[in-house]
Amino acid sequence: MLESLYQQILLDHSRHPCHHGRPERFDAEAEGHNPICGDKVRVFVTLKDDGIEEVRFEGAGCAISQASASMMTNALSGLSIDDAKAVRAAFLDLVAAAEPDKSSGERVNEELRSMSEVRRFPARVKCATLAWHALARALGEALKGSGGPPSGSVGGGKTG
Amino acid sequence: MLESLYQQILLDHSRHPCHHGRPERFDAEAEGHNPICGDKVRVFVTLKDDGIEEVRFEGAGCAISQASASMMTNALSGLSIDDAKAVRAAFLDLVAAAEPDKSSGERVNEELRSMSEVRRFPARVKCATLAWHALARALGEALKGSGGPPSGSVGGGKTG
Amino acid sequence: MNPARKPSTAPGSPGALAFDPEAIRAQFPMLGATMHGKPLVYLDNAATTQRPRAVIDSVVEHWSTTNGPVSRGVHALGSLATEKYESARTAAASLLNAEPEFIVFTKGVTDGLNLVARSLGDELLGEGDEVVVTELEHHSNFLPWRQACLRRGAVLRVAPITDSGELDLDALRAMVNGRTRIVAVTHVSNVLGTVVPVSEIVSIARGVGAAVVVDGAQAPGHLPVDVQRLGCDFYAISAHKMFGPAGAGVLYMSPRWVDRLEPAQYGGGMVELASAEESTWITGPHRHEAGTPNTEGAVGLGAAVAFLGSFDRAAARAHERSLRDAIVAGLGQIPKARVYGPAEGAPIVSFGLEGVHAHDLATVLDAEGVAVRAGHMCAQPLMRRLGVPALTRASIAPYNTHAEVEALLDGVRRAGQIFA
Amino acid sequence: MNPARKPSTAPGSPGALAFDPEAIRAQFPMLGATMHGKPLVYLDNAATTQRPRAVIDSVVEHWSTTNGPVSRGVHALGSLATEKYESARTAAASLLNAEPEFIVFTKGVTDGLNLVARSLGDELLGEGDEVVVTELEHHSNFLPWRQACLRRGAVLRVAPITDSGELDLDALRAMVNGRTRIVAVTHVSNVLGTVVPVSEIVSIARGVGAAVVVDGAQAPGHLPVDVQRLGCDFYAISAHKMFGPAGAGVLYMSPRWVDRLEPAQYGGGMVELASAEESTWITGPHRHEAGTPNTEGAVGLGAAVAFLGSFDRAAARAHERSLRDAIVAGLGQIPKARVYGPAEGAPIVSFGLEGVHAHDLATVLDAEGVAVRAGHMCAQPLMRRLGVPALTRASIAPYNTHAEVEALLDGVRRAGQIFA
Ligand SMILES: Cc1ncc(COP(=O)(O)O)c(C=O)c1O
Ligand SMILES: Cc1ncc(COP(=O)(O)O)c(C=O)c1O
Repeated sequence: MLESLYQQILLDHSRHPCHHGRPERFDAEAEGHNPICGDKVRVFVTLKDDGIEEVRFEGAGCAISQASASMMTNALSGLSIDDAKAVRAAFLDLVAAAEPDKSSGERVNEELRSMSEVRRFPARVKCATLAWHALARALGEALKGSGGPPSGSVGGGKTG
Repeated sequence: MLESLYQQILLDHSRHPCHHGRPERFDAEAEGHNPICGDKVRVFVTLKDDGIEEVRFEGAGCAISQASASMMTNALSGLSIDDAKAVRAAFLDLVAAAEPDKSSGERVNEELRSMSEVRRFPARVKCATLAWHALARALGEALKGSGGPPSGSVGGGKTG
Repeated sequence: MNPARKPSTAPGSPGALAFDPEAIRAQFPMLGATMHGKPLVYLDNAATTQRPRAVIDSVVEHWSTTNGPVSRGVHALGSLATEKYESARTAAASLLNAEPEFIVFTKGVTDGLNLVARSLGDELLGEGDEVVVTELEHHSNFLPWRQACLRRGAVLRVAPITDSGELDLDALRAMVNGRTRIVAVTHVSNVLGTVVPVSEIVSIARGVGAAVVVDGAQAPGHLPVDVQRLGCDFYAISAHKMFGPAGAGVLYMSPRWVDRLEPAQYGGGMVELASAEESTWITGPHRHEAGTPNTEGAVGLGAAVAFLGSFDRAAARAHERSLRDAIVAGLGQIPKARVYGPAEGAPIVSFGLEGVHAHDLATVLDAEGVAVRAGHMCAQPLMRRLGVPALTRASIAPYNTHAEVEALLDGVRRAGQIFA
Repeated sequence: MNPARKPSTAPGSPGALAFDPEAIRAQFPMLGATMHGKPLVYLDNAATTQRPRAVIDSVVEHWSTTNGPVSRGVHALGSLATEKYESARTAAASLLNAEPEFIVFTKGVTDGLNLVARSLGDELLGEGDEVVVTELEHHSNFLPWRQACLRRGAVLRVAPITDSGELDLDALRAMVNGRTRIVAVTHVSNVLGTVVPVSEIVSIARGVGAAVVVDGAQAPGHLPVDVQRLGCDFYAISAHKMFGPAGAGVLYMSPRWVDRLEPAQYGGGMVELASAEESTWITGPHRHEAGTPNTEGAVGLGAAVAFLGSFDRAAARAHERSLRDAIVAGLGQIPKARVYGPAEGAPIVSFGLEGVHAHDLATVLDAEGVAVRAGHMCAQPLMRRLGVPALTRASIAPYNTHAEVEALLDGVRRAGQIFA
């Protein structure tokens, strides 16, 4: 079980993340923060006419959050907004739904599929989805309010 | 059981209390208040050279608190301070101690002895002892600090 | 008239015929007890209800199979505990017809109302502002507001009741004005059983932009509660008044407040960032749940909600009402007995017996195994309004029976004889 | 070195030889569980301990035989419940070597500390006054003071720790001055196991007339606690950290404070007189216990105190210490593992593994059935001081065994291999 969670591909991504680092220019950004573990990730999106040109990220955290962010940038860069949304939905279903749709595994690439084992560790699901929730917030901003931020314990604190 | 709690003598005292009403002059006084039931009793002590001249009370409340106060005034008026203390201790032991001393029943008069059944109703013990605690506070005052007020939930609130 | 002969259903409630109080009763271990050698007749349900086996078992099962740290652990056991905790939140939400993200776990109604009086009071109240409460309030929905007003220089106004024990809605309407920031009312009086028209109060308060806080302590055990339909800003309940454990309750916070109200307590589990220089709180209900949560209490609360859903509640209501009617009718036959409160209401009956102090009356009943409440019932302002130092109260749950009502009435008659 | 071969007793503690962790273990239903198909190795005791059968049974028995309204009922059942509640207070008092009248029931440490920060903070703090806390504090003993300072215009000062994780007592001494009104410290660090010299801090604080508030969350499960000897003004504990239920705790208030501190909450049970014009509160601990008390929680807490008294605690301490030493020694053999905190302390070991995030390490352990904590452990200021975002923590109870320590160390080695 452990081997299927911490597969080589996940370890590789966490050690050598793709699309890592703040780009010089970007159209949208958003931060995800998991107050429980302190993981932080900032997602940057560069748009092109027909969709996403590139997704990049920076941040620090556990292997799962870093690998998931890295795989996300690979999977979504170059996609249309609709396709990116579909991949995101399938991925979230795969790692977080109580009963994931059978087709979700087929609607994401092999890299992302390799993360499905995280569902057996409910407390780690937030790590796997951190960058994806940040992306939704960034895209919501880029698309002027389509979607909107998910509520809950990630982000949005009030200074006391 | 009920008959031995609400004996005729108790009912008589509660209806026609002895030594009832504020005296014109007195040497000490104190109030007892049970915030749970709202019972209130004010005890007045007139002293004489060798002890207590008279104990009087005023107040309103349940049959048990009124009868106990009335019986107390009967039992203690005219006693020396030391004798009054001894009767008080015996009465409290009789109605409130987990394992009352065998001699306590003998050290109080028949009227007071008739209240011993109240020990079967722990929530009512406070009613039976209300006037007696007030007396201790009044005497503590009269004797400049001998004894002192019992702490706990009776009296002594802070205005909020 | 013999109330025991009354059918245990109200006319016109067909499902009610199926209701069997004995079947409910059998689920409560405590109800088999004897007191002073007599079978316990428990009529102090407004103080605290008994806990059914399903509630007890749910907590024992949690302690034996899922006990671990909630919301903080990475490990499997932590996830199991968190799941238990959060599904109790979902259960509580369904009871009040709210979404779980608006349900804050508390210690109970007093804790919930103090939280609101502290945080909302500090946010909304300034010099000369006004808070309206009613003469029906329990101390827990009276004193927190009185003290908040004292702290903030605001004015506490107390809406009166009518002589029959109903809230005087016209008087309340006249009392609400441009300075009114908060209206805090009980849903059901714990003394008189009066059901307060919360929706009407909400529309009156909305007219001046005031927030409405509802003390729901006595409601969910007896009535269906729908916070969205009521339209209030806050609604507080205690599990122990609806067959769950003490030490557990929930506070509904409307979407307008949950994410922005300043927490009343600070500590583990509600923090985003913590430093001396800057600290921020998370959003969502956990914002208001500092410290290790009372998971066992929440589990028991969730089981109590399930228990409430396990029988025909309309039928139970009809049964409770028939018991209430029997008590009122029976007391009506007893010389010198007097019932306080409105003709219609929740199954809570407060009464007096002329010439007998409330505590003596309760003690006579106690000696017969009948447990009732006597005293000011944490409603001193109401006692003053009624002109009595104390009352005796019989409060009903679905497990009570007409035979128990008879035991109560016998005891009252007995007290009348003793003190004749 | 094989830590499993170490005897479970420390030299020089003769009674200790009799200590049998398996006999303790057998009393905990939860400890027979499996997680991810492996036997549960529960090393997250600083988050919450497990509950022994005696605690579970005490609550079930209460629900079945003595459940009723506390302190308010006239009836026999109310008296039984009150007796249970008050004898739990007596038990808690004996645990801390205090008198029952100075023991206030709370929801737990967070609730207790917030109560003090609110009531004492409002009473003692003015513009420019100072509160001293330490870098070791849990958020629950940090944020309530930070927020109290913000409210009152006071200054929060944070006493540093040494590089070895001890409180820097000289630095604290230098920080305490004529403006210091309150010193709030943890007794035992939940991250490093550091035992803070409370008595010394009390004498420093007494020198300037400051009150001392102690966060005892991690203490009574491991150490004897004597509040009179410590001399502090307030001491807060949680039942769930010492084998009792969550949602229950006590706050010791010294004689100087209990009767005069303004309550933090208002409601039923703490009132002497209540009216809009004038309201007064009773004295004694009930003054600070507004609302229906968590009687079942108190009963469980009382049973937990009895459980703590049911075995040789010195021997248990020696056993816990030998487990701690085994963990520290074992981690010392693992490349890239690093233990944080002082050489001596409570059996709480936080550690890191270079190149492996604390959460990944905890997940590898979880997959092996080993439950540990990972994260900032509600001590963000301390994490900043240690220069780490998160740590992994193994925390010990008397029911843990050397075989479990081996499982932990195996898991850490495994993580090292996976992330090599
Ligand atoms: C040192 C310390 N202080 C305070 C707390 C808070 O205790 P509780 O969550 O029981 O309120 C904890 C545990 O969470 C702790 O370990
Ligand atoms: C109407 C009402 N409000 C508030 C309360 C306080 O509830 P709790 O004691 O559960 O906090 C009660 C019961 O005691 C009540 O009946």
